Amino acid sequence: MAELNLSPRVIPDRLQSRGSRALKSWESLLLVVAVLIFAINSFASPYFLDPWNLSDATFNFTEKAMIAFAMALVIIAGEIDLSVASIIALSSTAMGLAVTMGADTPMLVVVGLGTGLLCGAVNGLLITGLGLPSIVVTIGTMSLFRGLSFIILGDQAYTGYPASFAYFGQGYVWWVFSFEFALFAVFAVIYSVLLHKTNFGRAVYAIGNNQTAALFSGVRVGRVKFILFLLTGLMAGIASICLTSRLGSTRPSIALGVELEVVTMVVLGGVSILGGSGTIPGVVLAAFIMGMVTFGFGLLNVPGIVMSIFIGVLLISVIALPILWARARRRVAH
Amino acid sequence: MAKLLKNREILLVLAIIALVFAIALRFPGFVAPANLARVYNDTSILIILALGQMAVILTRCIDLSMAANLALCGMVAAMINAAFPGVPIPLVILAVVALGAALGSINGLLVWKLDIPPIVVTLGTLTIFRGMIFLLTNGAWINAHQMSDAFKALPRAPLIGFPVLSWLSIVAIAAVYILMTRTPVGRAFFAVGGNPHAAVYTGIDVGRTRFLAYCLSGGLAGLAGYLWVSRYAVAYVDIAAGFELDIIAACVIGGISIAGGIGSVGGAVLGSLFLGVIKNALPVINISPFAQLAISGTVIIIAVAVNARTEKRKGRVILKKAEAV
Amino acid sequence: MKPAVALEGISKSFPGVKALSDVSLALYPGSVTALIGENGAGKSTLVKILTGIYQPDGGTIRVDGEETHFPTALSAAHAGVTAIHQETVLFDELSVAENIFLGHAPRNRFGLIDWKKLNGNARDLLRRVGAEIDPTIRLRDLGIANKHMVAIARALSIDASVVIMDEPTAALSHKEIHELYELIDRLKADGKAILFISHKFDEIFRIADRYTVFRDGGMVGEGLISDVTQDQLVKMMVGRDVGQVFPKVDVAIGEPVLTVSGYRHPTEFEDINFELRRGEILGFYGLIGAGRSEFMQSLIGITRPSAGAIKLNGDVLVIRSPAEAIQAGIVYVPEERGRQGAIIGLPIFQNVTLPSLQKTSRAGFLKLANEFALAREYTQRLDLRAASLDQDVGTLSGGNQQKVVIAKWLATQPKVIILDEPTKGIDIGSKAAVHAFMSELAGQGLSVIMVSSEIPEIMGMADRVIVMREGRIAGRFERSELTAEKLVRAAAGIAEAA
Amino acid sequence: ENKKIALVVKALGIGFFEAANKGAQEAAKELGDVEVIYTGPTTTTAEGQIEVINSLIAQKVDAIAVSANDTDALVPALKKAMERGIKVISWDSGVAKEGRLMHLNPSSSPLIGNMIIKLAADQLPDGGDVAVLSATATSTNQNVWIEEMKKVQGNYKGINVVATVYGDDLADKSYRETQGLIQSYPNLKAIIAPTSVGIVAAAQAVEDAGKVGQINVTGLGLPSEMAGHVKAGSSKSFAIWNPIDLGYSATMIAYDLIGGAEAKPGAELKMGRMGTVKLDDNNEGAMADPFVYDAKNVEEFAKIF
Ligand SMILES: Nc1ncnc2c1ncn2[C@@H]1O[C@H](COP(=O)(O)OP(=O)(O)OP(=O)(O)O)[C@@H](O)[C@H]1O
Ligand SMILES: Nc1ncnc2c1ncn2[C@@H]1O[C@H](COP(=O)(O)OP(=O)(O)OP(=O)(O)O)[C@@H](O)[C@H]1O
Ligand SMILES: [Mg+2]
Ligand SMILES: [Mg+2]
Repeated sequence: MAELNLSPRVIPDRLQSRGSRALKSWESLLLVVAVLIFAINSFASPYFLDPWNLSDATFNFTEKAMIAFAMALVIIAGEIDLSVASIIALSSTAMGLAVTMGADTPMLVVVGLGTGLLCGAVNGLLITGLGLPSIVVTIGTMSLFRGLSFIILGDQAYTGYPASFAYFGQGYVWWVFSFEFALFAVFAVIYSVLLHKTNFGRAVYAIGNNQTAALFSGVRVGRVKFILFLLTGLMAGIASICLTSRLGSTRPSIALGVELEVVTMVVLGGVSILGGSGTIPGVVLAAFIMGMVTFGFGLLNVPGIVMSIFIGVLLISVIALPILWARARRRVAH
Repeated sequence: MAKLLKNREILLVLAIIALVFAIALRFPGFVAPANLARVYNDTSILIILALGQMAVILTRCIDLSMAANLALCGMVAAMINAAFPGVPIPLVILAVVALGAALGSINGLLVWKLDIPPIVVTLGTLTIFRGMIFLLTNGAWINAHQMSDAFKALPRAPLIGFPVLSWLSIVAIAAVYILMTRTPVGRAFFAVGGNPHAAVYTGIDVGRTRFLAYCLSGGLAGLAGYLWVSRYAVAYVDIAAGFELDIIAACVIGGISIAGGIGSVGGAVLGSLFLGVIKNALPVINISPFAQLAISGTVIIIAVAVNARTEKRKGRVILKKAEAV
Repeated sequence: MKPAVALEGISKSFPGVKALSDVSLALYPGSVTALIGENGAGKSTLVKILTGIYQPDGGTIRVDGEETHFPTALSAAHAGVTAIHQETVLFDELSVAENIFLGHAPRNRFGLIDWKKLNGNARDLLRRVGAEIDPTIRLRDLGIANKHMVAIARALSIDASVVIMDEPTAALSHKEIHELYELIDRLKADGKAILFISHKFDEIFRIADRYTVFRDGGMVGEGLISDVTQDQLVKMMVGRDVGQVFPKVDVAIGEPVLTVSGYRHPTEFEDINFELRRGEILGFYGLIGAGRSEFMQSLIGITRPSAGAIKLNGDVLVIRSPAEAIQAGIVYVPEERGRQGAIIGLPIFQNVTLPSLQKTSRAGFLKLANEFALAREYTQRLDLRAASLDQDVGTLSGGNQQKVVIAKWLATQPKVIILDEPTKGIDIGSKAAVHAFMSELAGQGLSVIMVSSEIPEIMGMADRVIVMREGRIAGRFERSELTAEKLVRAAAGIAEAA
Repeated sequence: ENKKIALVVKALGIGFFEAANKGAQEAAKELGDVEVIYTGPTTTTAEGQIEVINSLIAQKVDAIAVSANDTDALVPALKKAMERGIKVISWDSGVAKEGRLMHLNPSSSPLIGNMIIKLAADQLPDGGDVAVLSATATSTNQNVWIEEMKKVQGNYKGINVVATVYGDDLADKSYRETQGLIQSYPNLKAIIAPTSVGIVAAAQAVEDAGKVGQINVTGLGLPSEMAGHVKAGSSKSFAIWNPIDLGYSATMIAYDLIGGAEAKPGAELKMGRMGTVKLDDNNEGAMADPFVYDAKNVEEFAKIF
């Protein structure tokens, strides 16, 4: 060996320190945006800086953000799940049906999670088993799942959830910290560890960047993707439990249009819609930003559609600005 | 005929015919020529939109903002008409087609010049366009009595047996067909979606081609905006909300690959007709309104599964023996 | 003589790399200039600048003495520069004819594309390059060699005075290569200026008139081919002596490790039986499309065979996925580096450790320090050239990417390694390093299957050779009885001269 | 210090609610010390209304008067509002009893149910097939009205309700559903659409199908939106209560409650120029009878709402 490598070159591990890279990252940009919005909100409305109001405001994003964590993984792996809102509806319907059959709270949780997992499994099977594109499959199951709850419920509503069931969407763990918020925080940690610190997370990135090469490298691509769709199903089930508990009732139109908000949150969080890159802390920040924007505008009684314009502009500009900035710098450098 | 249609399209034609006859078993009136013409007319707007979406999807992009673009253009058409009833309708149409193309070009520019992924761009402009309608009108509706009779009459006016609406969609089909098969731009749509990397080496400007596809989809959305508003004689913020998914579904059913590069005008038209037949048939054959959503979901899933099957690579055959079989 | 194209003082940088610095190159009508250099020397970058795909940071391009700019690929074509690029850049879903004429299709008097004329012209061109292909079928239905012939036809569809060929023979087999040589001779006779890039020296000495050598983005030598020897060229390229390209060491061959019996697939291959022994390098030769890769991939569970059995060290193995194959100790280094090998977008170290994560991690949790250590060890042994291990593999040159890919599978410490065209597109220095490493591994008792379409490589490295043709084994040869002629005859199915 | 009363509607931009807002502003002017916050989601969803209600709670408004998108789903949010001392009433489309102090019906549901079928029957002395085009399958008030209508159906001899379809308050869907009805029931004589979006679309579809004179479209609609169709003849008559009065009354009741009035069965709450409303056992009260519009008066009201 030795005589062949006359000058074996030593390749350094890294050129940039982790700190300097973090500073230039998407997350730090989002952090700046979040702080700015927080400051503007505090100025704009006297009601903003009130612990209970802030606590109420977290309900704007906690359910969506929990789904967004799983969705982030799905999108990083190069897929998408547009059926999450419909899974919420179907889970909620299943729980309502269970109530009419006399289920108690623990049973309801099992039904809600089970339905979510089942829907996730259906998506997963169609996508990994038959090899169909996820965007189309989940557009289909989006209609199918919600359609099923329409068939089950029709023009009826399920109410009469047991009193103890109300805890998931209306209960508080400690002081102003709601059960939902605590759940959100726990999942933020779990998903950060899962994506950034485990072999599974590495496999997700590898699949998102080059699925075929990942397969050849011994990544069980089908299994990983199937698990990812199970996870979005599960998280939609959890969100469904929270939302149903918060509303105290079920109608088939529950959570209409939530899938686009979840995807927006994920993309705003810096996850590349093309797959292969993104982080959970980014998604957490994006959740806070979207929640604060919604709440801040709400306090000023600005119509919801104006908030969505703002989110739309934010989405595009947060992605466009760094590109324009880099371009301008290159021009100056020349 | 067989040359015009690919395998997958023949399959779709057969599926549509089977579907129509199945419906006719329960409701014979459905196959009456007048009724079929009515179903076609009802599907015309979807066809026009699907043609635009097809061009965009072919270039490996997607336009989620089409329905919002339609709504904005429709509202502007209605506002022009309400404020200046004297403006000739063709001029109004021209104006909204131009407006639609301009809105589409915003998508196109963001995709071209800033390289932002199409799904993100159009997700953003989807909310922005709808919001703009709200800002324009403060949420107010424009109702039938505020529109001039000429404005409302055009799409319904009969012309050689069919309403103008149907004819407009036929013209759009023919124009897009020629564009896609006989012009360099049309072929560039296929090339850019099939292999964007190779397109650069071929001297095709990938970004510019995508930009043109978005202008086309925008312009068609503008046209559809006028047609929608005049046909239903009402304009408000939420018209055609969620319709973007129908448009994409029509394309997918028509065998246009979401990964770009594969698809045809025939496919887009047939996919739209398939959806149109189902939508029109469900109410008349007394299927519970609650089952409609689940049925269209199932249809979409079956359609992709079938398409994937017919598209599945035959596989390269190496053994001489196997080749003969 | 006046050059048809002259480049002067061309520079080009990518973020973190200076790909070309102040290089000059002249191409003369009726003459073939060979451009040689290590992987990453900047050859393909120069081609892309000449064809308007990249814009140089500085320097001038002169066509027929006049300074020009090529802002797009189209403008270069208009100026009479055409190229067969290193990667086949074609469209699977379009017809063969359209692939050839996309962007400059013949039009009728309404300005619409004239399909009839287009198909006719395509048929003529294909005949000219010696490929019998129906121009109306879809490109995806062609074999890889025929696809490359289409790329060549496309390059010739533009009436150009300068023809560039970036490793044109890498994807071609014997027969097509000879057709290509003849074509180049004809082009030369027509007075075209030709730039020919290759890592194969026999080719260069066969067809080139002049040479230019690049090293690390700069020009280090040029002149007439008749004035140099291969060793001189290699020394210019690498900056040192390479030593032996085929450092085959004799290893005591041990007991059978892998036994394959009765392997078959309904359409791809059948009746594959062989044994692989400890310490052995078993060569698989064949023409492109003979089914070698297809078969190898079935060994690791990518495609499922319809019948057949594998034994590893005497135990029957059932492998359903690459993950199981890696676990069992059989690894496959794929031939399509870009699609199957490198994971562009992930850093070098993560590429290397992906199949070995079980080893570097603890209880499913990543251990970065272990990963860096493993990646460092294997990339240095293969003499990788990179700025850091944290760099995206996508920013490496093709050859260096190949080294990362090989390192990736070696790092799993397999019992059997299958290398599919392991040195395709890599330079002579790296080739020597890979071959030496292969020898060393065999010496340590690893068993190697080497799929290669290069006769010198097969002859230089293999202990035994199996030749495949049309999905079947067409010949078995011991090292002692190996000749190039026997290999070619078996692969092409020509009977031994009586 | 001004009292803040929030008028929460099903969705912004709907003519009916814009008119109600006019009435609310009129009440505010009359009362002097009241600021009306007119708000609501952009689409008719319960979740959207909950977000709006949460931000109103945060602003510590004095009263919320809501026209609900969902009877039950708003209850937890409104309960929270009441716990924080906000007076909550519902109007037009109600919420379940636990979620509000009282509910103001525009009219009584039996009266409306009777009115819509009577409008159809009046034009059909010999009876015939009629169909119902409703809003979404989940809208509370439409379902109650249709139920009430079916109870009194027997009083109208020969009137045969053949189908109920849902246009989801979307113009295109309602249009298509109407086309379906015309197709499936060749003997259809009338379409009852107790929704302002549906009735317009149905009238348009009847005109486009050339069935003016054969099929009469009736139900609940806004004069401004229906004037054209009355003129075209596709609708002979329709009914609606006056939304201006409704917004006015809701604001007045909320003010009365802020002032200390108690909402309990039998109580009478003040509604300014509209008089008083008497609460039943469910704490519900009815404002007034629906009002019928036809060719004689529709033009005049079209200018107002
Ligand atoms: N798009 C790019 N972005 C960043 N770096 C690049 C890019 N293209 C090429 N390079 C770098 O430029 C250098 C020259 O690469 P080039 O592809 O020209 O090499 P080459 O001589 O063709 O090598 P090979 O023989 O492997 O094909 C390499 O260091 C490579 O990493
Ligand atoms: N018709 C084709 N379409 C797509 N890819 C092809 C085609 N023909 C060959 N290839 C490519 O070439 C490879 C050839 O593999 P195969 O097993 O058939 O032959 P081989 O003997 O290994 O030849 P090679 O020298 O190309 O490796 C395939 O893996 C594939 O990537
Ligand atoms: Mg190269
Ligand atoms: Mg091979």
